[in-house]
This record gives sequence, structure tokens and C-alpha cells, in this order.
Amino acid sequence: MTDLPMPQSGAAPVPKSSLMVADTRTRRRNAAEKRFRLYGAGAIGVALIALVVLLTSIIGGGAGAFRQTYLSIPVALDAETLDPKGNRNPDEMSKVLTLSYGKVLDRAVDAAVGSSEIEITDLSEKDISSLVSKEASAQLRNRVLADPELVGQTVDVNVLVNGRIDGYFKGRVTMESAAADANTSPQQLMLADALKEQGMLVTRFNWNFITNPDASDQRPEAAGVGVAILGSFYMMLVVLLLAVPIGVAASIYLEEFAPKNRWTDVIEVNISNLAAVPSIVFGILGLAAFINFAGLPQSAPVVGGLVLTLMTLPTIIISTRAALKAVPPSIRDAALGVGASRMQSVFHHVLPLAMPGILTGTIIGLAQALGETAPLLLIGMVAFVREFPAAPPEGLFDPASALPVQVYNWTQRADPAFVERASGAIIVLLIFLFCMNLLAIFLRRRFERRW
Amino acid sequence: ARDQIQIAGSSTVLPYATIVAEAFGENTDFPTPVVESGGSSAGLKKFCEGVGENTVDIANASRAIKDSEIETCAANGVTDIIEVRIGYDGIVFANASSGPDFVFTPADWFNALSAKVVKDGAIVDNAAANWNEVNPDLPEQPILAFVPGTKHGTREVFEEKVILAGCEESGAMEVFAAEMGDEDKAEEACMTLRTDGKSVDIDGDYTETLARIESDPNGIGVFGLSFYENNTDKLKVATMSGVTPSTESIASGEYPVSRPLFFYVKKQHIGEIQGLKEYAEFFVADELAGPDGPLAEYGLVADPELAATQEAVVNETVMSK
Amino acid sequence: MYDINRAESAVTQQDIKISARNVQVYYGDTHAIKDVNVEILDKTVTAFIGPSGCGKSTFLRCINRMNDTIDIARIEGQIRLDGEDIYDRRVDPVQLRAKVGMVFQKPNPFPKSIYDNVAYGPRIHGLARNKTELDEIVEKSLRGSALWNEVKDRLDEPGTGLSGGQQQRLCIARAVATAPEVLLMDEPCSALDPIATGQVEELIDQLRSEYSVVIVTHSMQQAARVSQKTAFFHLGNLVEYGETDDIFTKPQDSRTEAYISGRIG
Amino acid sequence: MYDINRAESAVTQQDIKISARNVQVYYGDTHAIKDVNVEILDKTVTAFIGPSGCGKSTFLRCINRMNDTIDIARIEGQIRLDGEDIYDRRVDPVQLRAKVGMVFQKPNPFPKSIYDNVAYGPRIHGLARNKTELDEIVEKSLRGSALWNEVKDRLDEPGTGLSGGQQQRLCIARAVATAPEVLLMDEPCSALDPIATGQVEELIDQLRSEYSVVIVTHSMQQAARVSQKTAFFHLGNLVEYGETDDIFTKPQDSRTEAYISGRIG
Amino acid sequence: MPLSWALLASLLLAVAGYLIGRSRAFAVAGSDIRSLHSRPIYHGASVALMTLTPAIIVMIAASLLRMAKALSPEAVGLVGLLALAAGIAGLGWGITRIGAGYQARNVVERIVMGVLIFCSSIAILTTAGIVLSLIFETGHFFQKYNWLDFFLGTEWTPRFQGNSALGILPLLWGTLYISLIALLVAVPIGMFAAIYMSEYASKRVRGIAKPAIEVLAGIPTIVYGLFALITVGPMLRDYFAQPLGLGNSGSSVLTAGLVMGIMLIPFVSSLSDDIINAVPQSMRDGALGLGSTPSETIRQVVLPAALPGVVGAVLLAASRAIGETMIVVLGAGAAAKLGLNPFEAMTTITVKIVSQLTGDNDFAAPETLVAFALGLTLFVITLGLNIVALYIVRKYREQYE
Ligand SMILES: Nc1ncnc2c1ncn2[C@@H]1O[C@H](COP(=O)(O)OP(=O)(O)OP(=O)(O)O)[C@@H](O)[C@H]1O
Ligand SMILES: Nc1ncnc2c1ncn2[C@@H]1O[C@H](COP(=O)(O)OP(=O)(O)OP(=O)(O)O)[C@@H](O)[C@H]1O
Ligand SMILES: [Mg+2]
Ligand SMILES: [Mg+2]
Repeated sequence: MTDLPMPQSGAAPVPKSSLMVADTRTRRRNAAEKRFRLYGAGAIGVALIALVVLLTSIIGGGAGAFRQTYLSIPVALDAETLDPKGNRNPDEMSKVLTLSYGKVLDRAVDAAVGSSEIEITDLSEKDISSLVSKEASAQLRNRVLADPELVGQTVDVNVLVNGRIDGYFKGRVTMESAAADANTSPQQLMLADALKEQGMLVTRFNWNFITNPDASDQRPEAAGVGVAILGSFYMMLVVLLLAVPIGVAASIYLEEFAPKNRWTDVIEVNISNLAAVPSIVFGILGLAAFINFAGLPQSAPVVGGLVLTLMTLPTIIISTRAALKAVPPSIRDAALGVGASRMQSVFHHVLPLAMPGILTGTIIGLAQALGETAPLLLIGMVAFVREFPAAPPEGLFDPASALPVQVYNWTQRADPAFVERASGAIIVLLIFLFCMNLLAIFLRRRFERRW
Repeated sequence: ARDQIQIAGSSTVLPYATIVAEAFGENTDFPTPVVESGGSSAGLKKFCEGVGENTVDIANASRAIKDSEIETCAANGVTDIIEVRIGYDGIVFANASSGPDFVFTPADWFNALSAKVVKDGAIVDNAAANWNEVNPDLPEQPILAFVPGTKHGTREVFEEKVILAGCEESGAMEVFAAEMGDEDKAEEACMTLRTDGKSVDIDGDYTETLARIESDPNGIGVFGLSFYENNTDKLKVATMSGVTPSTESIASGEYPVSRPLFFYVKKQHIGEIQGLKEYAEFFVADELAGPDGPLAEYGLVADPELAATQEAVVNETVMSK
Repeated sequence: MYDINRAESAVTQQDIKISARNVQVYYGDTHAIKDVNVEILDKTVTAFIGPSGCGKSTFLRCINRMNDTIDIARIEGQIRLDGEDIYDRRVDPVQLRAKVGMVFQKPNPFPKSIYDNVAYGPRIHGLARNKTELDEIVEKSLRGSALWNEVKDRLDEPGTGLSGGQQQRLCIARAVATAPEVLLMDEPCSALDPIATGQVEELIDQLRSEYSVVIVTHSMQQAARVSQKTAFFHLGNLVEYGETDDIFTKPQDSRTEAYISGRIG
Repeated sequence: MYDINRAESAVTQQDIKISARNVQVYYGDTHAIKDVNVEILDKTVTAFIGPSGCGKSTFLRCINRMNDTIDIARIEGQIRLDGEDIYDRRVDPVQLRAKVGMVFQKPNPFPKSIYDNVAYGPRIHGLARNKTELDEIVEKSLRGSALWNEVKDRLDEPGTGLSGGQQQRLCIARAVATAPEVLLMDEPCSALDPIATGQVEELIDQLRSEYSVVIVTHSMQQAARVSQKTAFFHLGNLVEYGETDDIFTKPQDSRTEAYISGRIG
Repeated sequence: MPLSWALLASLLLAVAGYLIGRSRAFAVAGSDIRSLHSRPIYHGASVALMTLTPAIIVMIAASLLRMAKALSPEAVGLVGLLALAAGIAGLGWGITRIGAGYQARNVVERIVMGVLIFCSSIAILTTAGIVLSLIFETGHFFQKYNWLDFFLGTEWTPRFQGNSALGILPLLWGTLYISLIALLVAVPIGMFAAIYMSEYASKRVRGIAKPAIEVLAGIPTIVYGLFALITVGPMLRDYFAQPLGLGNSGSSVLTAGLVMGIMLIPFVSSLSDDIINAVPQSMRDGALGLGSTPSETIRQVVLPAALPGVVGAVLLAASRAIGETMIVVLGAGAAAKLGLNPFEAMTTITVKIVSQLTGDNDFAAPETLVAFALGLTLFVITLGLNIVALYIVRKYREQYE
């Protein structure tokens, strides 16, 4: 069983085995190969199936958030209620609260139902009046305050309907569930059906979900992710501008320049350890360092961005270092050999070759940063924010929430309509993530090469 | 200076605070306040961090501020605190709407969930598996209770007003006290829940409890009244000592399990932060916090002594040390 | 002794180890091997010579389908090993490569110990029943490639820490250890001093008694010393193929003559 | 004409480009270069010969401090370039390497286009004022290394897609393009055919008129052809150094004699 | 924001400096650029950096002073002017230095190196910051709670009334158990996926599969949590736990581990894929040429060569597993328990840090402060694990070429 040829003159030629038929060992090895390959495909399959399952559940649950039901009715703007002094002075009129506008709307809905030939028995007062969203009164009030002359006239308004009715058209609420539900009734749903038939109720694409700020627990139909998108955008801006350059710079130093000694070992261990620090601890740090010590404002995207930067740094550093490590030393030698400085050899040759890994780190790091809620808890960004932050740079210091925060908040709310909105927000978040990563993915494919 | 009011604290108070904040923003020229959630503890801690623009103005709490916290506050310069009680949060027991009706007494809960119970005068480990073993009037359904985790203020109320009350009601308290010779120890024994999986702590919120009931219809969950009222199609509420929970029965004191909700205003910020006092007044105004206001509609049990609270807010009455 | 045409008829079927018919290789759009026909005999050393970039390595890599690993490479035509088309769909390239071993032009030791480098092939092919046998194979292969004396005390040091020539010999030892039926050697002595070269040539000569060896070399002397057959490539074409002696003494093609006399490159 | 001792005294200070004194190199515990003293002259081609693994590459890498990049390598002794100690703390290795260029034993083109490979050095050193000048440098270097004809139509294809010998010539072109004062070439022709070898040797000869060239080679003939001075290394020792003619015709040391006559390896 | 104006102004100044420096260098060089030590762009860059550095240093110093309340916020305008003045001074000085012998490249590289070092020291600063922000409250905690009970206690039952048992062991066990299961899911799947993508898949498949799998890392963890709670938990309970008689808990260690494992797949797969892809082709050729199958090549040659990076990826995944909350809360429950049964509910340190910090307790009570002690302890434990990991990687590292 030796491997080396022994000169055996005159020995009979060994019968050659055919290439087409595998011997036992080869068969065994090929079977192992096939298994291995199958495991690989299987692993990808598992991952993709999980992805599909999760995405379908998200999209199935959240697609509804992008459609909303509206009611168009004429509203008589009763001067008595809306302008008790009768002088059309906006300052005085602003003393009239939304509650009064709500009553005006209630009457209008009543009238609209009454004037149409809808015959539904057992229709209570409340069934009719709670048809429209509470948001509607605020809208109406703003409209009237902007143009006091409207008072006394009858205007056509297009208002959101209550979340349950909206849910009825999306299949979330059924006649059976409505029967058990204290907040709506089958009669109300029948009324809605009838109104829909008359064309007064329409369900259409809901831009407001993307542009509106959050709304309180009583108005799920009006809640949107506008502020959250801005907040997330500002934070990602900070993270992108800080975490990626700092992370890459730190990795370059540690991998390419730092003398290999105890001290750099300490830094290395330190960084991998930071990756294992629970994100909420970064929130504790952010509160202590940026708000209490540095005096930055609460709930501000800049603080959120800084905290998330610190949190993503280890991810970026670890992946960048791994990528730098994988570049063969001969490339560095080649550059040094023509008189490039180490800095030049790194920036001109090593870094481009390590780019795929760096971009992967960035993609994963940003995904993590974009989806993280816990650290924001302590710096006041897990909050109900309705005012839009200003444009950057000032806006970085204004209060804002963030997309994952919106998801987190909405999943905690009592009204089931928020469940759909939470999924809708997740869809927005994923789209946001995808847009953010698009460039990185594209670049990564360009930089990928073997040598 | 900061434009908007900054509020932090309890997630139980959060829905009410957001309703008020939203209305406040809509009906006044002040910007809508920012309402953080994060728990009473974290809120009060931030509140007591000091005075200044980057500290919060108001802390929401689902319990009264503790003396030790007031001391910390004072040490950090937060000396003048206005306490505002906004109403009560009812705590109800509910199961899946497809399940049977439950008619509980606190003693049933004690006997079902306590780690140790008294059987024939002796203290034994709780072995009850079905509700009808605890009380023959209850349905034959496995015991599975989703109770608030130890982080929640509701847990305290649950332990004291249901379990402990049940312990006393059923007479087990005396046996414990006799056995342990110490009232405190006996109370602790009463309130120690079993750990064999019949009583499941929920560290999340009521939506998690609801989801758990949906995935295991045998479960009975502990909810806030407002949460239940928003989900009457999925949940069936149980009576406690014969009383059905509702804002009325809780306000009248008939339904025993409830707790007060508060917010605390940093008086030193009034005048510094625009709209702070207006917000506090707006919150407790009858239109909002009264029995017919939107908060009550959402499930808050209006405070019978609301007038006194309104007066305290107007006068900026600070807490006495 | 006999020219290429006579060779084809004179050699019995059994003696032909590898036969290539109309082989074309493209790298993307580049046509690197143009219509090559050649028959490589068993128990013979065949030398491939030709100017740098003419396609020697490319053709060599076709013989054990190493070109499969280059995405842009495309091969046409037929190559038969023992009469079987190696590009047949039923052929397992792994088994093929076990029979047709290769020493690459650039030494590429594994980032493993010297011992593991050599033992790698025998291990995967199960050539040794136990450690002792494996040790024997390793020693024998390293001796064969004239590296044993230099590394016998550092077998567990990484193969990548060797000098250029040592790495080259390590790769030869690694290929020899698997006992292939055909050994393709792409400039195996390029980094070796004359003595080491001599030893490797001796090894090749030994191998010839049982196997078929194909060697790419730039040294005409080496080709003359070790090979019985020589193929001359030029710009992707196989210009001439025949007995080594004939090629060097009476080349048929003017290009061959120009090359061996040092006029074209 | 004169032996090593005479050479030291006869050559004027100005003519000595590099002088090494008591150089020791260790790879971890391995003593790879043992107490080497040598003086390399300006405008001269010096050949390093010796069996594989004797330390030629190691010593070469000392001269432009490429050994700095090997963690386990440790260098003792002094190497002076134009009288300045290159291991002095004040010396910037980058500047040193810009002056002392290197062609490595294993061709290591950048995974960039052929053009960029060659243009890299001139770019970082600012040798060209504009694109035209750069194009000129690239063309000239590629012509010098006898690669121009083969690649002139595919300058923007990756350098890693070249054949072994082409890569080697690309690396030569890359090194030449930076116009270093000293050029260290570690077996620059190992993968080249005789014609290409001849062209590279011609290039070396041209370079000699202005620069100092050190070349490692395994081919005694090559050493004899291109070099004026030859150093023979053996097991880490510099055994003999002197005029090339002398070394090959009347070696002083028995080991040298044995090596050039092909007896030790 | 006057500071941002100052910053903008100094940036403009730096750009001007760059242009001036470059053209001056060209002028000095005359016809022969080689007479310059450094290329003109380095001269330009050195001037730019010399302009920017002092300006930024002034601004940072001022900000620090302001944070330390040593500087009133009104002084901002003055600071801006000062910073600008410093920038102009730097600019002037930088320009005067330009000359043939001036080692501009070295200066620039030294400054860049300074920046690189500064960036890597941010990691150290972060660690210091974390330790500092945890240590005081941890101290308060240990004043109120016996440290032996904390470290050796096997019970975790916080109570509002005080007198809680706050033993870390059940939490630590839960953390390790859940992370282990998550890694047992994520590492094989992730590794195989990486191998398949880099070695077997066509470019197209890889181009789609890789970003697709990365989406798994971007899905908010609450989605995973709900998936665990609603789908996986009941499934494991009904099909495994109950038939096997291992309990009937809807949430379990296994549920959380499985779901978390799925979330972690891209951490292992994407990074490993990059690293595996970076192993030179000649390594593969060497092995394939000896007649090894692709899988043997991968297992015996490519993976060992890629090991350091792969270990980094696995460590990253492990770190995420330890730090994850939502999936554990919803998937594994909130019960702190020491047990071996994977179908039982357990919880982790991180979950308890979050819940104790966001609870309704007295903020100065040990029940809240324990969060800080938990954080610090976890920090120390992971530090230990990382040191071990570093040691192992060092031992098995294989360098190619
Ligand atoms: N990186 C390294 N680590 C450890 N030992 C090394 C390393 N590089 C070279 N050596 C050893 O140092 C000695 C000299 O090596 P060197 O590369 O200088 O030889 P060489 O003369 O160039 O040989 P060749 O002609 O084969 O290239 C050899 O024994 C070699 O094994
Ligand atoms: N991977 C590749 N991609 C594109 N072109 C290639 C590739 N490999 C080789 N070539 C081209 O194919 C031709 C033949 O290359 P090959 O490597 O076969 O030459 P060779 O005869 O081995 O030369 P050398 O003696 O220099 O090694 C050359 O022109 C080369 O540039
Ligand atoms: Mg070749
Ligand atoms: Mg060498």
C-alpha cells in the first residue's frame, strides 16, 4: 500500500479503473460531498423559508396599514357652538375645544345617516356618532381656525372613520366579534356597509400613515410613522457618519499598525466584549454621558445616534478586522516593495480588498442600529412625539421617536388596530433598511473578487 | 429654552398622558408634549436627576412617590414637587371569550396560586391542578394564570389586594402566622406564588398577556380595565366577590382591586417651560379627567376627589416633606 | 526516431494514456488554446515547452479539469484518459484529479504544517492504514522531492514559512504522495538550484517507470534531459509534437526551430 | 580580477552603494543569515547564488527592510545605503523602499488592471505630471520587461489573469516603473522562457548604467551572463563574494566550487 | 449654532489651505517633482490638516469645558472666533513649512495615524464609560444587598415589599442555556449557508441569497418574539413537550433559542461568506488538484485558513444572543429558573436588566439597582469568555502565504 512507484520492470499492468464508475471509497466521499452540499443548500433554504414566513406574516399583518377608510359628509358648522361670541375672532374661537367640534361632527353624521335611506334597526346614538375618528374634530377645528368665515356654512369634509369600522373593511373586525365588542356593534357595521354602498365611505391608499405623526391610544386610524421616519433617518445619519468611519479607522489601526502586544490584546478583547454588552446598557451610558454629563437634550436623535454609534462600532470593527485579516500579506508586500508607505498600502490595496467584509459589517450593524429600541428607552426616545423635528442640523436636537420605537409602542397599545399599524411600521422599517443597504449591497458586489 | 414639555414615566399612565398631550397640542398654541414611557421608576429617577432644561418636567407614576425618592430628589435640587392624582386603574381578570365564565373570590386565587396552602389545617405545597379543585363552583379547567411580572406595579396590587386578601379571607393567614410566629413572614408566605408553571409571570405588557391567552385558551390573565374594555371581543371578564369590574363599580369602591395613578410636576420648571402649568390644569380638567371625559371613556376610573386635585394644581401646592 | 504521424500509428492503443482532440480553451473572449490534438503516452515523460503565455499551463490544467475552477474559462473538444472522455457528464472530477495529480506553477502550500501538507492527499484517499504508514509515505515523498534533509527537524512548522524553492519541493512531495497515475508538473524546478533540480529530475525518471508524467519547463536542457516526448506550444497552438530528440535535433516547423535556437519568445 | 579583501580597499567609498556588516537574521529560533558582510557596488549587477533555502531571499529582503513585515523575523547588524544605516530609527522605511525597489520571488500582482499595476508606483511617487507621461512610463516599463506586446491590447484586464511568466514580467515592470536607485530581483526569470529571459537580462544590463541591481538566480549561466559581482550563500553564510568571473573560474572556497560544479545543493 | 458656522468656516479654510499648499509645492518643485520629498497633494493635505486640527481641538476643548460647567453657554460665539483664529494660525504655519525637504507625507500620515489611534481608543473610552456608569449604582446595590447572596443565590424573586431574593445564578444559567441553543442553531446553519454561498452557489444565487438572508438581521426582534410566542412556542409544546411529558409551558428555552438562532444566521453567514471568499483561490486549487472533493477542500483547507474571521463572526453572533431581550421575553418567558429541561420557561440577565430598569419599583431600591449589578457582572463574565476565545483563536490561527 505504498504510494510511491517502485520500479517494477516487467510487472503486469495494473488494471485501470474507469473514471465513469466510482470505487467504494469515492462513492463514499461523493456521498459525503453530496450531503455537505445538501446541508449548504438546506441551510440557505431554512434561512430563506424563515425569511419568507416572517415577511409574509409582517406583510399580511401590515399591508392594511397602508389603506384607510374615509367618510365624506357635509358638515353644518354651527356658529352657536363654534363661535359663541359671534365675532369670528380666531383668538376667541380657539377657546372652543375639539370636544365641541366633535359634537358638531356627530350631528353631521346623524344628519347624513338620516337623510340617506338607510334602514337599520336598533341603531343607537352612539353607533352613529362614533363612526368617525376622534381625529376628525381636530382636523375640522384646524380648518375652521384657519378660515373663520367658514363658520355658519355647510362644508364637505372627508374624515377618517373609527378604527373598528376601518378594521371591518380590512377583515379584522367581523359581525361576530363586533357582537362581543363593547366598542362597536353589528348595527354600526351594517350602517358602514350601507354608507359604503352609497359611496360615502371609501377605502383608499393612506399616505397619512407615512406622513402623520403618532396619535394617541384612542385614534389608531390616525397614527402614522412620519416623526419616526425622520427620527430614524436622523439617527442613521449620525450612525453612518460616525460609526462607519470610526469603526473602519479603528480596525485599520488595530489590524495593520498597532504593535502586537498586551495593550492591543486588551483593546481587541475589549471590543469583542463591547459587542456582548446588552444594548440597554448603552442606553445607561448614553444617559450618563451624553445627557447628564454633556448636557445634550432628552429625546434627541443626536443622542440616539451617538448611542447607536457606540453600539454598532463593535460589529463594524469586528467584521472589518476579520476582512482585513483575510487579505493575503503578499498584497501588502507588493505595495511596500514599490515604495508605498504602510498607510498607502492599506488605503490603496488592502482596504478595497477588505471592502466586502466592511460593507457586510456596515449592513449588519446598521440593521441592528435601525431596529434597536432598548437603548433608546433611557434617553427618552421611546416616547410619544407629535411635533416634527426641524431640518438638520437643528433638527438633530429636537425630540423625535424612531421606527422601532413606534413598533414597540404600538404593540403595547390596547386597541387591536395598532397591531396592524405596528406591522405596517415594520414594513416601512424594512423598506427603509433596504434603501439604506442598497448602495452597500451594490458596492459589495462590485468589490467582490478572488485572488 | 426647550419648547415642549418633557414627560417620562409609567407605561400604565402613558395612554392617558398621550390622550391628554394630543388634545393639549390640538387645543392650545403650545407644542404637543413629549411623553416617554419607561416605567415609573425610570421616570421618577429622571425626574429627580435635577433641575434644568435637559431634565424632565413631569413624571408619570402608577404608584405614589416614595419617601426615599423624595429625598433623592431634594438632594439633587428638585425640592418642589406637585403631586397630581389623576384617577384609578382597575385590575381585572379575564379569560378567552370562548372559555367558561369565572366567578372568583380572592380566596380562590390564593388557593390556586400560592406556593403553600392550608389543607385540613396543615400547611402543604399547593397541588391544585384544576380550578374546580380550588372551588367546586369554578369550571373544571386547568389552572394557568398569567400574572404581571415582578417589574410591574400591578403585581404589587395583585399580591396585596387579591392574594393576601384571599389568604386572610380563607383563614390561611392565621395558620401561617401561627406556624411562623411572625406576621411579616406569614404575609410573605401568603404572597409567594407557586413556581411549577401554573402561574406565569409576564414581564411584557397586556398585549403579551392577551397573545398568551390566544395561544393557550386555558389561561386567565390579569389586565388593566382599560385594556379589557378595548378588547371585549376577545376577552371575558371574571367577577370578583360577585362584582363585575367597571369604572363605576371601581369608583364606588365596590370592586376591590384598583390602584391610584399619579403624575408629579416639577414646580421649579413652571414658568421656565412654557405650558407646563397649563398642561397640568388641562389634564385634571373635568372635560378630560371627569367621569364623562375621554379618559374615563378609555377606561380610567375618575377620581371622586378630582375637585381637590384641580385646586391643588391651580395653587401649585407642593408635597410636604 | 519516428515522427508524430508514425508515432500515432505505431503506438498501441493501450499505451496512449491521454489523448486530446480539437481542444479549444477560451478565457472570456481570449482564445487561449487553439485546436490542440495530442496523445500523451503512458510510462513516458512528456515535456511542454513554449514561450511564456503560450498556453502551456492552460492546457495542462485542462487535463485534470482544474480549469473548472476558473469562472471565465470555457473548454471545447475532447480529452480522453484511458479512452474515457474526462469531460463526460458522468465523470467525477474528483476521481479524475486523484488519478491526474498536479504541481502548480506558483507554489501553494496549505497554511498547515509541513507534515500535514504532504499527508493531506494520502489521508483523503485513505492510502495509509495507520500513522506509521503515513509517516513512511511522508518521508518517502519528501525524500523524493529532495526536501527531507532540510525539513526533517521541523515537520510541524507551517509550510508557508519555507523558502520559495522549499515550498516548490513541498508541493512536489505533496503531489507525489497521492500516487497519481498521471502527474502534471507546471515548471516544478523553476525555483530550484541545479542540485535540487537534478534530484527532482531523478524523481521524475523514477516515476516514469510506472506513471505518465507531463512537465512544463522553460529549460530546453531540462526538457532534453528528462523527457521522451516534447510538445511545443506557440500562441495557443500546438506547433509540433514528437520524440524529444527529434524536436531538438531536427524540428519540422520553423517556429520550433526558431524557439529552440532562441530566436522567438 | 581582485578578491574580496582587495575589493574592499580598492573601491572608493563613493562606489559602494550598500554595505552590510555582521548581519544576522533569525526567524524565531532559526538562524537564517549568519554574520554576513558584503559590499554592493553602484552601477553594478550583483548576483546572489546558492542552494535553495540558503537565505538569499532573506538577505535580499533585509536590504529594503521588507523583513519588517514578518513578525517573527529579527535582524541584527548594520546595513548602510549610501553610508546611512537603514535600520537607524530616523530612517523612513518608505523612502528607503522607494529607493530600493524589489521584485519578489513569487509574482504578486495587485488584483487590479495591468495598467494600474504598473502605474501604481509612479502615481504614488508623483513621477508623472499627466496622463500622457504616465502612459509613457507604463509602456516603457512593460516594453523593458518584454511584456508590452502580449498585453498592449488588454491593459485594463486584471493582472491576476495573466500566465505565470507574464505575472513575473508584470512585477518586473512594476518595480522598474518607480525608477529605484537599487533594484532587488528575487529570481526574476524563473518562469520565463529563454527569449523573455534574454530580454529581461538586457533590461538589467541597461539598468546597470544608472542603478545598482541585485539579482538572485539559480542559473549559473544567468549569473555569469548578467552580473559583474557574485555572492555565494550557503546555509545562511556568505561563503564567497567577488568578481563573477573569478567566482566561476577560480572559486576560493571548496563549497563554492562544489556548488558551481553541481556537487552540493 | 455659531459653532457649526465656525466648523464650516474652518472646513472652507482647510480646503483653501489644501489648494494653496498644493500649488506652492508645485511651485517649489519646479520642473522636477522628484526633488520634493512628498507629492504636492500631501503638502496640500498637510496644510489642510494643520488648519483643521487646531480649530477642532479648540472646539472640543470648549465643549468639554462647557460640559464641565466651567464655561458659560454664552461664550459660544467667542469660542467660534477663537477656533477660527487657531485655524488661520495653523494655516499660516502650514504654508510656511512647505519646501522640497519638508516631509509632508510623514506629517499627514502621522496625523492620520493619530486619528486612527483616537478612533480605536473610543472603544476603550466606551468601556470606561460603561464601567463608570454602572459602578456607582452597583456600589449602592451592594450596600443594600449582600454580595454573596447575589453571586451565589439560586433564587430570583424580586418583590415590591422588599426582602427580595436576587440571586444571579438562575439568570446566568438561563443566559448561557438560551445563547447556547441559539448558537447551536445559528452556527451550523450560518456556516453551511456561508459555505454554500461562497463555494457552490452561482453568482446570481449568491447575489440574491446573501442580501436576503441579511434581511433576517434587520427584522425587528419584536417580530421574532411574536413569532416565538404565537407559532413556535405552541408548536413545540403540542408536538414535543407534551407528548414527551416534559411539561406544557408555551414559552421555553428551546423556543427562544430556536427563534434567536434564526435571527443570528446572517451574523454568521454573511461575515463568514466574505472571509471564506477572501481565502486565495490557489489554496483551493492546491487541494482540488490533489483529488479532494470540494467539501474536503472546504473543511480541511479553506475553513482552517478562514478560521480567525469565522470565529469573529461566531463571537459576534454569541454577543448578540447574550444581549437580546425581546425574543427571550416573548419566547422564553420571564421565570428565573435553574433547570435542564429545555421545554421550561427561563430568562436571561439582559431581560432582567431591562425589566428591572423599566419597572415600577422605587428607583433606589435594590430591586432596581440590581440591574446595574447584573450589567456589570455580565460585562465581567463576557470579558472572561472573550479572553478565552482570543486565546483559542491565537492557538489555531493559520496564516496563508
Ligand atoms: N517566514 C519564515 N518563517 C520561518 N522560516 C523562514 C521564513 N522564510 C524563510 N525561512 C527559512 O529561512 C531559510 C532561508 O530562507 P530563504 O527564503 O531566504 O531561502 P532562499 O535562499 O531564498 O531559498 P530559495 O532559493 O528556495 O528561495 C530557509 O530555511 C527557510 O525555511
Ligand atoms: N485566468 C485567466 N484569465 C484570463 N486570461 C488568462 C487566465 N490565465 C491565463 N490567461 C491567458 O491565457 C494565455 C495562456 O496562459 P497560460 O497560463 O496557459 O500560459 P503559459 O504557457 O503557462 O505561460 P507561462 O510560461 O508564462 O506560465 C495567456 O495569454 C494568459 O494571459
Ligand atoms: Mg504557466
Ligand atoms: Mg528565495
